[in-house]
Amino acid sequence: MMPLAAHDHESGIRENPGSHTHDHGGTSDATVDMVTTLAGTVLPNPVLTASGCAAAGRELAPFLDPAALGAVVTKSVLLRPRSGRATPRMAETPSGMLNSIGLQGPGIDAFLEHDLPWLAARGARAVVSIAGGSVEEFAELARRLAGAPGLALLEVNISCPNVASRGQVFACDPLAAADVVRAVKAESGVPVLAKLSPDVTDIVAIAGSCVEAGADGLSMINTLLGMVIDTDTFRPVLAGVTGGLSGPAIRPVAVRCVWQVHAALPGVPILGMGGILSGLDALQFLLAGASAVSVGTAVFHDPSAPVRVLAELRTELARRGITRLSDVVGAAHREPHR
Amino acid sequence: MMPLAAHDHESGIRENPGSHTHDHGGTSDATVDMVTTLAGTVLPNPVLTASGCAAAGRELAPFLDPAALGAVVTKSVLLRPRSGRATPRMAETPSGMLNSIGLQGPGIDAFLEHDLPWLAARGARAVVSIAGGSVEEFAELARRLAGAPGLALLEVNISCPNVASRGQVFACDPLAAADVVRAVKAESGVPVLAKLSPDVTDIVAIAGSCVEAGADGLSMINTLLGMVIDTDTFRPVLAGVTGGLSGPAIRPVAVRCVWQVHAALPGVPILGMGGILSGLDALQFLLAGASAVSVGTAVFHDPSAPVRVLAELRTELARRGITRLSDVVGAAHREPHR
Amino acid sequence: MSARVVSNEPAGAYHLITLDAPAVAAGAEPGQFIAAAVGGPQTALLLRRSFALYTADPATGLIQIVVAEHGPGTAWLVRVRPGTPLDVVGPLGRPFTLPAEPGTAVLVGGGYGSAPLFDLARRLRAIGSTVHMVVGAGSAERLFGTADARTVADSVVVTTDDGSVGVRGLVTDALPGLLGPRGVSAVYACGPMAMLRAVGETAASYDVPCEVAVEESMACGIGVCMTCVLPVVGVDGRSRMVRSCIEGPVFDAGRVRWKDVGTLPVDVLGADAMDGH
Amino acid sequence: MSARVVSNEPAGAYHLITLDAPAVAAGAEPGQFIAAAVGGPQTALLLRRSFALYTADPATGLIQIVVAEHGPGTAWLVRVRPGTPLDVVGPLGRPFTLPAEPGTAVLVGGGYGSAPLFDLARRLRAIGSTVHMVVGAGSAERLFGTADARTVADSVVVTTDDGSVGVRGLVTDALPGLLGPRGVSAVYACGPMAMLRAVGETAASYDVPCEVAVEESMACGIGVCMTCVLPVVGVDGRSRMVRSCIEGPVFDAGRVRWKDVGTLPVDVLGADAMDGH
Ligand SMILES: Cc1cc2nc3c(=O)[nH]c(=O)nc-3n(C[C@H](O)[C@H](O)[C@H](O)COP(=O)(O)OP(=O)(O)OC[C@H]3O[C@@H](n4cnc5c(N)ncnc54)[C@H](O)[C@@H]3O)c2cc1C
Ligand SMILES: Cc1cc2nc3c(=O)[nH]c(=O)nc-3n(C[C@H](O)[C@H](O)[C@H](O)COP(=O)(O)OP(=O)(O)OC[C@H]3O[C@@H](n4cnc5c(N)ncnc54)[C@H](O)[C@@H]3O)c2cc1C
Ligand SMILES: Cc1cc2nc3c(=O)[nH]c(=O)nc-3n(C[C@H](O)[C@H](O)[C@H](O)COP(=O)(O)O)c2cc1C
Ligand SMILES: Cc1cc2nc3c(=O)[nH]c(=O)nc-3n(C[C@H](O)[C@H](O)[C@H](O)COP(=O)(O)O)c2cc1C
Ligand code: FES
Ligand code: FES
Repeated sequence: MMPLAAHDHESGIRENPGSHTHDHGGTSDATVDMVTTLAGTVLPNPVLTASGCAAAGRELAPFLDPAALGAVVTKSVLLRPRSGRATPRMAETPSGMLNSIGLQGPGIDAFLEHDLPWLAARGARAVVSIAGGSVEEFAELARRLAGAPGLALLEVNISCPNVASRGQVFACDPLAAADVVRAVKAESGVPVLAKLSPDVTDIVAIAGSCVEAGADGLSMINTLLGMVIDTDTFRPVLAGVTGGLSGPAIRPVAVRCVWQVHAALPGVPILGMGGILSGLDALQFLLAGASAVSVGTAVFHDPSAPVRVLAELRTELARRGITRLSDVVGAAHREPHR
Repeated sequence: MMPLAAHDHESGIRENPGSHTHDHGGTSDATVDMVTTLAGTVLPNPVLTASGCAAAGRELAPFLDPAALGAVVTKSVLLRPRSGRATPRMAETPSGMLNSIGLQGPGIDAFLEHDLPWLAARGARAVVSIAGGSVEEFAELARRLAGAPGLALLEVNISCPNVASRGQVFACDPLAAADVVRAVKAESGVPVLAKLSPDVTDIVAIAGSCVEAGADGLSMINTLLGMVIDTDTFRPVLAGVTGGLSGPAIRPVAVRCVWQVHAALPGVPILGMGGILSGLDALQFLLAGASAVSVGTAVFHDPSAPVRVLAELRTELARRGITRLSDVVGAAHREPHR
Repeated sequence: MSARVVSNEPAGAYHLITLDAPAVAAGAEPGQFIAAAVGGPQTALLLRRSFALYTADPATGLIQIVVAEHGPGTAWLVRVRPGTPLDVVGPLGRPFTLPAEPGTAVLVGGGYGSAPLFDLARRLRAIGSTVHMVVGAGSAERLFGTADARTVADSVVVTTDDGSVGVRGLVTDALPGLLGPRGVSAVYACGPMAMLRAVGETAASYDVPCEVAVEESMACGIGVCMTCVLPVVGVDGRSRMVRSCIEGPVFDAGRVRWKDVGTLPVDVLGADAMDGH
Repeated sequence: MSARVVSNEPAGAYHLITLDAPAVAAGAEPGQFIAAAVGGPQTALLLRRSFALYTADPATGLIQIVVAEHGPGTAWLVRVRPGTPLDVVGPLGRPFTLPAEPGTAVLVGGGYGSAPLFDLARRLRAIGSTVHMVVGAGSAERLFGTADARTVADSVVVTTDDGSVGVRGLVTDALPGLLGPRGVSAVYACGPMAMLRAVGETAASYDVPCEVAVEESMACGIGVCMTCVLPVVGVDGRSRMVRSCIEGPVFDAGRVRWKDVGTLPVDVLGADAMDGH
């Protein structure tokens, strides 16, 4: 590893045109081995989409080749078709946005019939995100998905409210989170990632609980709970009152979560996300301990963001003389060798 | 109350020049009664500084008259002088910043000798923020401050780590938070605000615990724990590794916290803060349930921000036909009258 | 996609912005829109802003949009100087449907909503249709394209709410006179949602098919985020929350459940699954 | 405070930006700085950027700064067009101390760090002092103000690390020749921290007082945030973490604990209170 002395930047919204003109004479892009292993699954590269920010991949096809990504993470699917909430469903916030979609989707039957086969036919690896209101729903979804062609991993979105437990979110309770993971693991033929919420007092405790219950890895972070009030109507902007905050605004929180969990559970694979806009943003997550990253809200700013982030990451690694992506995973926890 | 139909905006970094040109023919600025009551203390207006973002007021004197504000909230003071942490102590992030100052300050003796008298001499109301590593330190600080001229309220910064409890932050544990509040209340001659951290699973539980222990009101929010990694050195940017995220990036989280606590505990006075840059931002917090607001990081962008926010707030209220500030406090929780 | 601002000039209450954007100009059809990144390289404004294409010329590679200043994004855009690079994505969305046979069309535009109708009028006339236009707004300076209208349409009615120009009243006031006598084969409309609803209802009462281009708040503009939905009745009679960015912005007016926009009707597909969580 | 960009021109590796800012120009003294808001009205860059004043003319109301492109804020600034409003706060910080009596001063500037020294040279000469300047940089294009130097100083030495212009070597290599023979009464320096340290140590070895203008990362620039500290020995012999924005940026070089910058020395006031929390 050869960190450079020169100064680079995490991105605001877009890379600034002037900051990367200098060449540091590192290795050429092509020689960087971008292969990563996420929860035992080998991926050609570490850049994925984020659940809910790429639908089931098809809408992105005009802008990128889904097979060129590490994997496509699909919008969380539920057992039944869901309408989602009333509108307005979003509000822009400084360097971020709130969403309150309410998990609109076609349900698992339509997903298995139309969406997953489309991804498989394109040669894309699918990380299928599942969500439910009860442990049984999660288990049933895992059962339905078992053996489906194209399925690489399951991502368990435990950030939805637990119907049985006064609406408390699974991911906020170590026991409820573990129950879901255990039930999904019992049914799943592929590795399982538990997706964690940052809105907890101790994310390491939730992480540990999921791992103990059998999670093969962790995805983090989901959105932060936020709210905007309309200063003309004097009422909440979102029909759902509160919504999930995403985008660059939350990146420092996301990097911190990945760092904390990797420090406490260094052997546990992490899919990192939260505000990634550029290759250098992705690099921060890898250095903090993520084996791969999801690019979410950035897609709304730039539909080709995931492939751009991948290309930028490759270039930045090459500039730093890195030949294997896996060498940087967790590197921020190690004292630099001089 | 007469909410307008016209569209206004929460601010990015600065008000955009074109968005408020239309006149709505509301009442003129001068007729808005800006007086507010915070935890039983009457303040001439609802705009305060935020702890740690205004030192003890003196450095702001070239830019604003401290007596023109609702109050000056001073940097958290501890018993002994403190050096704070090594540098770097800050990192800019999208629409925000991280800080890891480590509560640098002169200690309570110097504060009582130099800082509080200066504020009192200027006719400014002081909300003195206190911090400690143990319940006894907090109690001792309250004792030392009791009866000091100029002191209007105490703000108890329970977001520092509890030395006795493996470094866990007081504000993350309802019992530890309550212990501090109870001890401070027993010594304090003025109303006590407990300052809460958003980094908890259930902020309403912490709020309730503090109120039960005697808090006269709540300040929220303190910063979110965040981190930035230097993509050249491959190490955390901050000497303190993690730091507190503040600024507009966190505003939606802050508004949500105020909203949740006001919904659960409508009688409890709230000092709201987190990313306020403009009068309309301040209005969001008032509508969510805050009786007053603190302007923090905005001061770094604009040293006169607190007085500007106050002027903008007055103008925006007048434009909306509001004659009494107190009418908007918590208004977002009520169905609009038509 | 990188475009460049060629000119940016006031046009009544709006700004007419011309962009050099060959890739957009190449494939654009009337009713489609572009999504522009706003605020410059260090912007805190994460989301793109959508604008209907007013013109798109594949020959010159130029496109034009008409921008009303509204919030911070449009405030930035109306001040952007010629020469500035502008990042745009497009053309996006479903365009207006051109008829297989020539006929008589009534095109109704409200405010800047008239912008996409002039290219539509040209295309309709090119296939031999007769085009009548109604261009309306609150007041004179909020009208857009009345001069254009006269060059592309067989007849033009201008309305303003305050009567400052043209006929005093709403665009819908002009419809009975057009739809009644003339054997109109289609109505096309673009403008504020309340106007679209009224136009759609009027067209329905005369049994004339009507297409409208709606305007819903959009986060992505490309169909991946599900923010831009409205309740629309499908061919199967089932209502669904439908994405206006990719399945619209042009809809059959008769299928949009206007009075339920902004709510979650209980009979919409999957509304029953919303209980509890 | 609102200023306006009058011109923005390349100057070697830097940009020379002239601002119309009468309120700043009125009271400025050499060694003081301004803090500029960057990124435009919708910026995600919350913090101001600090720049030493190169010139400040109360008569015209103009000030000048010399900007090196570094990160996103300076990347924006070096591209800002004449006519653009720029929000600046200043003058800020403690200026260089002018002597009560005329004497002989050596002014040492590294890179853009030479910028504040020319006005200082003028002031020193105005009170009758003799001024020798050393202007250095890594390479020719990173030198700033060598032509100015010749007009404001009695002698000038130019150094570059690569020898592309002037003497090959570091600015400190030129100091013995100046400090040895000439009875110098003060050294003033501005530039990278490593250079300041070396200049300070050299001056000390010749027993000449030395003032340096340091550059620490600043969040507020006005003394309220405590981010910009460095360990400095006080008159009482006690070391403290001192704010470089308001108690600096000019310090007595002998009081700065150079090797401890970026650390928390155990003997600094209040370091003992850092245990545990
Ligand atoms: C298909 C389509 C075509 C449009 N065509 C035009 C046009 O030709 N001319 C024109 O002036 N405007 C048009 N609009 C509206 C324009 O997109 C909004 O006025 C603009 O996005 C507002 O951005 P802002 O930053 O000024 O306001 P803000 O209210 O601050 O915007 C905040 C967020 O809400 C979204 N938003 C706010 N209002 C609207 C809206 N009415 N529609 C969609 N998104 C909104 C913005 O995109 C942004 O993400 C169109 C909208 C759509 C969906
Ligand atoms: C008193 C003083 C005088 C200065 N004079 C000049 C000058 O005359 N010419 C010039 O080109 N530069 C000068 N600098 C340095 C200049 O402030 C930084 O290069 C600039 O802030 C970097 O901003 P950025 O957005 O390009 O980089 P980033 O690294 O993205 O900036 C991120 C944050 O860190 C801060 N920061 C980063 N580097 C520095 C630094 N070296 N010093 C202070 N803050 C920093 C920024 O202010 C910002 O808040 C001076 C700094 C100080 C403190
Ligand atoms: C519009 C939208 C919809 C989302 N839907 C889901 C979802 O269905 N399931 C899920 O696990 N996360 C969902 N997320 C969260 C993202 O996957 C991601 O965790 C979060 O947005 C942080 O990453 P980002 O800042 O890159 O977007 C959604 C985010 C957005 C913005
Ligand atoms: C540099 C800095 C120092 C701070 N120091 C303190 C402190 O000493 N005590 C405290 O209670 N909060 C402190 N805070 C938190 C602020 O008071 C405030 O709660 C938080 O920054 C959110 O508000 P803002 O976004 O307006 O800054 C500090 C914040 C910053 C940015
Ligand atoms: S705007 Fe994202 S789906 Fe339509
Ligand atoms: S920069 Fe804030 S105290 Fe110096």
